[in-house]
Amino acid sequence: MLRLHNVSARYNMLGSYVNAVDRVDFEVRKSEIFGIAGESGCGKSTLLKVMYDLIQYPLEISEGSVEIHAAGKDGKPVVYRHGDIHRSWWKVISYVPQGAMHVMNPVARVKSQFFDAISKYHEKKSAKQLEAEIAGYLRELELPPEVLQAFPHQLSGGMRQRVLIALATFLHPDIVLADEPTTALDVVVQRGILTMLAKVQKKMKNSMVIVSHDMGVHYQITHRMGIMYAGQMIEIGPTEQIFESPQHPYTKMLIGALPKVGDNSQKEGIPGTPPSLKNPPPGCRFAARCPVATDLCRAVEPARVAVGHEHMASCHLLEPIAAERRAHHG
Amino acid sequence: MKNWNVRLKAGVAILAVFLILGFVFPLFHPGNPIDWSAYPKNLKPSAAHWFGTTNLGQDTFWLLAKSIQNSFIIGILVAFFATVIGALLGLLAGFKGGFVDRLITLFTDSFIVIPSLPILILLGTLLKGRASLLYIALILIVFNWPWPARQLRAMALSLRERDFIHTALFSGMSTFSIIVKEIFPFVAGWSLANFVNTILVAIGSESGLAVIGMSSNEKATLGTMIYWANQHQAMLAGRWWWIGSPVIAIALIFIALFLTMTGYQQYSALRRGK
Amino acid sequence: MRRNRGIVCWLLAVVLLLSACTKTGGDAQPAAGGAGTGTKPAETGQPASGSGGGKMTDVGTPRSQTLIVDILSGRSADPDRMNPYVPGAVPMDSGLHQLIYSNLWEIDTVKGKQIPDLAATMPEPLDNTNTKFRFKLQEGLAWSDGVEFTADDVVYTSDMLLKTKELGYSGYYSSLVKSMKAIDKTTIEVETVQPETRLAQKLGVVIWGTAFRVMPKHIWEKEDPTKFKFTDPVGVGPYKLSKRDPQGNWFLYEKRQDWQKSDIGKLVGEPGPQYILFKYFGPEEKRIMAAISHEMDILQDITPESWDVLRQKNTFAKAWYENFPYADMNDPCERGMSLNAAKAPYDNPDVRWALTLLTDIKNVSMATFGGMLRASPIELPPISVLQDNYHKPMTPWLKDFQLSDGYKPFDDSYAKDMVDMLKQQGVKGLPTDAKEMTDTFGVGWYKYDPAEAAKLLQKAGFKKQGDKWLKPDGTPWKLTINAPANFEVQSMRLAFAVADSWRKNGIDVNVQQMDAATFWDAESTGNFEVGSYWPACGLLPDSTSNFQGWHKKYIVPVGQQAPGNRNRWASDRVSSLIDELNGLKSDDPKVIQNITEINKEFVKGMPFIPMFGTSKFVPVDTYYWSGFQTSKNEFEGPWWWWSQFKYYTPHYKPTGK
Amino acid sequence: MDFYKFLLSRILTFVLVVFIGITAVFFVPRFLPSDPVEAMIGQLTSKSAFMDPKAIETMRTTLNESFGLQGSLLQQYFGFFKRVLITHDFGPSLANYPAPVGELIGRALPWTMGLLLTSTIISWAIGNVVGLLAGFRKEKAYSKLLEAISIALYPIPYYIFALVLIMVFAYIVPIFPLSSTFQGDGFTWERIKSLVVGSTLPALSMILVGTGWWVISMKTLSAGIAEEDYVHFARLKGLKERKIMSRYVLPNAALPQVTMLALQLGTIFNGALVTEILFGYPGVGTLIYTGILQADYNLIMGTITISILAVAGATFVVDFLYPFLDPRVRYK
Repeated sequence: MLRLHNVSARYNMLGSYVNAVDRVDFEVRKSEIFGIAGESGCGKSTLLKVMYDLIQYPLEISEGSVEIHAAGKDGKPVVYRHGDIHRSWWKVISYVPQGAMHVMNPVARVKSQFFDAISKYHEKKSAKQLEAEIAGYLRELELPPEVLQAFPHQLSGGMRQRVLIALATFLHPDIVLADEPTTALDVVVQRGILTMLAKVQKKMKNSMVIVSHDMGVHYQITHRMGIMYAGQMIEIGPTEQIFESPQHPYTKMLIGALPKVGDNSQKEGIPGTPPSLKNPPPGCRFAARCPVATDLCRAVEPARVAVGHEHMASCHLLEPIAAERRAHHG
Repeated sequence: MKNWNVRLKAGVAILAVFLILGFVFPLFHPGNPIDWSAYPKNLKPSAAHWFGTTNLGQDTFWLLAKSIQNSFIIGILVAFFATVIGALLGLLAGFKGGFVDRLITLFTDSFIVIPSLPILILLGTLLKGRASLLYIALILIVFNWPWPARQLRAMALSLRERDFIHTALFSGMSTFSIIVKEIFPFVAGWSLANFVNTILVAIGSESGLAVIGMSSNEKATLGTMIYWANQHQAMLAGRWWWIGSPVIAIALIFIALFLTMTGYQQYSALRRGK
Repeated sequence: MRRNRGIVCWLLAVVLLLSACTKTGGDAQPAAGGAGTGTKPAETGQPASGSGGGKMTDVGTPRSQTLIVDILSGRSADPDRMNPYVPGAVPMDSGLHQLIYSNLWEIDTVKGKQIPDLAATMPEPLDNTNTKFRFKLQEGLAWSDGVEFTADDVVYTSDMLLKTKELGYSGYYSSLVKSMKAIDKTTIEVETVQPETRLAQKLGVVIWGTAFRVMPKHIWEKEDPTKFKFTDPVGVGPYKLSKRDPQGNWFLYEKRQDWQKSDIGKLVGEPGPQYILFKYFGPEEKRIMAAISHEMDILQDITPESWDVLRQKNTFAKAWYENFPYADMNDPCERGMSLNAAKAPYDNPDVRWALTLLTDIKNVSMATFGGMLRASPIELPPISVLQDNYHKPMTPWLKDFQLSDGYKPFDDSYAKDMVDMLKQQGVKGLPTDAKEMTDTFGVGWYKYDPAEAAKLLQKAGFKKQGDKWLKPDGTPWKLTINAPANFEVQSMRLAFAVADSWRKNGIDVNVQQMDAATFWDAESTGNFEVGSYWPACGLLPDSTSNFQGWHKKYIVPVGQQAPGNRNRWASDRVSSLIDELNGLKSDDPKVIQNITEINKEFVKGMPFIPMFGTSKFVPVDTYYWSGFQTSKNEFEGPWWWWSQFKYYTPHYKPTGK
Repeated sequence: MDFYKFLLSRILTFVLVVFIGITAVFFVPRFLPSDPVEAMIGQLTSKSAFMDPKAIETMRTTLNESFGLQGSLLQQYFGFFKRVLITHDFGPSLANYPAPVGELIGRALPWTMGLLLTSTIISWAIGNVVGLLAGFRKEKAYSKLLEAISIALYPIPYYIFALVLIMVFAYIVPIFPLSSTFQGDGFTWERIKSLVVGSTLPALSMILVGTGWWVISMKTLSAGIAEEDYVHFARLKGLKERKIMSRYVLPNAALPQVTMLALQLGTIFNGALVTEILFGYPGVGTLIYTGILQADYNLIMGTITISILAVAGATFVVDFLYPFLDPRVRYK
């Protein structure tokens, strides 16, 4: 479906580079919800831009490739590579942006903003017909059709987010990318949005990528997930496995920080901040904050190793375990 | 410096040239450049008189240097105070709302509706004593602050609706520091444009007053230089060095300010990584 | 409907253009509207193609028959208002008093005497009280609407002025004339309030025009003179108003068909131009451009710099003199610095003299008008008539004149020095012999002597600190010169030039440019220290009326409107000389003697530092018209903004271009 | 209900603004060092060298009476309001006595409005387009060229610029007449033609010089808007840049410009003066100018009051229109 081959992306900052995405390699499969987690500033959003092929100065892809495999009009498979993925926007791949408040034109009605994105795919239909369809679809997503006539500021945050999801899914794209779909919403609304996303995905059987810093979101809705740290994907695997047996110390700390039922202890964030992506340290990038880091960690970058079924992580401490497992299986 | 774009470089370079011309060069001129009959009149530009001499026997180059100095002083004084006063009042009104807003808006609007030129001429006539440049600057400030005030009030009104302002408000920040820290960065671009424009408006208004004989025509400013050149038909007589130098100076100063402003906006946009 | 109209308009325009093109090939009639035929200017549009061939003006008259004259005072705010008696400005010099209104007595500036116009004779006293006079009117004149001009019109005007207090001029007129009555159609008797020796000067023209303008009784008697606009002015002059710009930029006059019945037709002859267009082109730059492209025939009052440009770009342009100084210098008011004798330290004659000696007159002349100025050391303008009567005869006295410390300030080498200075600058065509030099640059002026000035100032209690002067009270000597803002260029520039000269000698001088209202108000109420005013006027050898105001009885405290003597300079001797003059007849030889004595008093006291006669650059374009007066053809002075303009018109002939 | 409250408060503001403005303008000229009557007497007496003091006194009284200048300042002040509010009359012009000020303004105003309103709106429109291009499509060569032209023209002093235009188009290459003569009356072809021929140069000069500020202002605004999320998202929607510019950037950036345009109407009265002087164009500018020069109180008050009313009216209208243009702003 969506495949990233060892992709690096960087920002060209007046001559120096910020390597926001570093050799990331994974795929998003058909009919799954893939989650991308990590603290802010770890490159999640950049990764999303790379997936969506939103490569604009000063962002550039320095190595690797992005591919989307989809079915064409006649049913034959079509491959879109980065650089031309934008030709498949909205039909094959669509995007739910972060910050629903600011992504809508404040002086235009919701309807016209809806039309802007999709009308070119429905040239044959009359505006009235199309509007009726949209209204019907919105009703499905529990949105009153009146929102079409409203201006963005007249809608609540949750409604705006639903409108954006509706917009992204209206054309039944194969892949939907959602950037922090629940941030800045209160818990009840969050749950509603997540339920809606899951419902839509179930119905359309398409793939979905959800980027969120909130591990709880991933736990609730994603099938597989990857953990980003300082531009790298340091662990990837089925969501259930990751939550049950996190391998990377960073992942462990992220999950450890989640509140659990019956646990009343004070949760602390992870101490320290991620390293600068301008001049990342040698060795493991997490070493400076890692409670179990060794000198090796600080000197040599760890390789990605399999730590379970479809479960991989990058950590020097895991290498022996992995080798053992390989031997065991082998 | 290394990462400056072409606009910023060009703008700063031209500005620097003018600042040196206006503030450093006059230090090396022994006499008073506005004295009449100091040199033979109507000489074309030469090695001895770089920009020639005027019909009044002044050296155009030294006169220009002094004029640039005075015009700069007026322009920057007016632009600075008008923009700062206007920005603070406008943002305060737009952000605070209620009675404060009403009062400030009333005040601003009353100033805006009065046509400034007739009043400038009137006030010029009122000046019985000495029409000092400082006084002219003061009048121009009075007539130039309401513009940014009104504009920024409108901008503050829509900014107020934004989330982060709400956040700042609930986090207990004082109005003043919200205005300075949270709102001002958003209106800084416009304020800078207004600042640059007000410099030009000030220099332009002064020369407008000069043309009708209401400035202090014995002080060297770019406006009074144009006034005297016009008085002596420099344009029709083809004395381009006389009429041309203040006009080109005004144009270049403005273009330099404009380039600096837009160049800086580009530069800082890049720095923010957008 | 509207659409059709548009199409018709288009078609009409095309047809007109076509017909214009074909006609020019045939027998063009350049003189379509010849003298006397009174062809109306093309009534409807398309002026460029109206009457076959020849260039047309933009008001639709043939250019070859239209004399185009600059309007000195600019655009009229209300071009419909022609009533000369309501207070405020009527566009008088946009042709109205030059071509339409006539006065009882006009002036011949070359001979320096008054001549009868509507009146046929000068006023004859009926007894020796000098309060009753009689004069005759011209016979056979008619108003431009055909009604006969009679003594009734004059008497009506007089009665109206005496009766209607709201009219601005009424106050002055009532203080002068008690009554006027018509003896018969052409005879009038006047009774004055005071004994008058110069009635014709007060009711007729001496300079520019006069406030007493005779109005047609048959029109005015039906109107309220305080409200009447007199939109279609009627006069005895040789032209009538034919068209005007509703915006007030131009006024087109057409020669009367019955011009024989106008004052000029009777007294001089047939005016040359069929049309005279008074037009305001805008600021000086535009007026010059218009003159260069032959769109204007007579220019008024431009700067020497503009004349330089015009001279070089239009070989048909002519000024008063062929060569330097080009300008006419016979304007009846001279320019200089007025000092307020009611304000310290200018109440001290030594201070006034010190300022005189601190004036570098040659540089001032150069800076003001490029040296094209005639200096005057006395209180009368240096025009030819007065130079012969006063300046030249007084030169020996001036040479011997001593200040209180025995210093002789006069310097008669001014003219020669100016010639040398101008020669160095490459000016050609300068006068060579002494008499010519004096005639051009004046009899001389006072020395530029800062050392002597310092002596006088120290005597007056001033101190020098560094290179700055301190007043007797120890404060720095700051001085403000009032100057006209953007009118009267010469006075304005003179103020700056004098300021420059004084400033170089340690006085902190500021020139305050003022608009007309403030400028005049400051002078008459005495709110000035030094002003670039022009209180020294004169045209006739008998300039008694010009000196009247200097009588000490007119002095009022600072802050009050002064009826005269704005410099507030009290001289017993001058006052008694004026009293004496008022009892003398104009042609009494003692008149000149007395005025000479007055001038001596002025030199001693220096309440007004006289500097230069006024140089008027009033060039003409000889491309379309010939016969203009110049120094070589001096039938009159070049006073196109005076009421005597109508006297020039018979001399002007089209060149045929 | 909110709307009526809004309306009421706006009307109140309008009245207050006009009142404060007029009061200021009423008192300022009366502190002038000159007095129209004295100035007029001064000018008359300076021409005839001297005048009998009694005659001057008579003249002063009659002039004061006809000009309505008797009584204390306060009496004159209330008299002014009484006259304007009750008889809708500004009194006679002092400099053009007895022509009523209302008539003079009435004659001049259509000219000023016609020329300046048109050219202000045209330069506003052009300036916004160029500024939008310069701010949003700054990489395009034509944007740079247009921006460069308008920025280079803007700072040239208007007097000089207009004079150069005249020299080039009426003198060196005489396409237009040196002085505009407006022919004919009413709605005729002749009149329209002379209006077009006579107004082109003045309008051109005002448009070319006037565009610059709108360019600068719009450029800054649109460059800021271009950074907004909704513009980025519009790009993600796959919209063409031109459409983003016209549908997303322009409406948002133009909002402040509309307010500015209303306020700019006041400067129309300023700009008029030089245009009128240089092009011989009729209008209010010269009227105000001569009014001030001759201390013609009634004329000054009349013209400035009209100007104040016009600008206050325009802002009033914009305040009402604003909620229609910007849905975020409500009547409150």
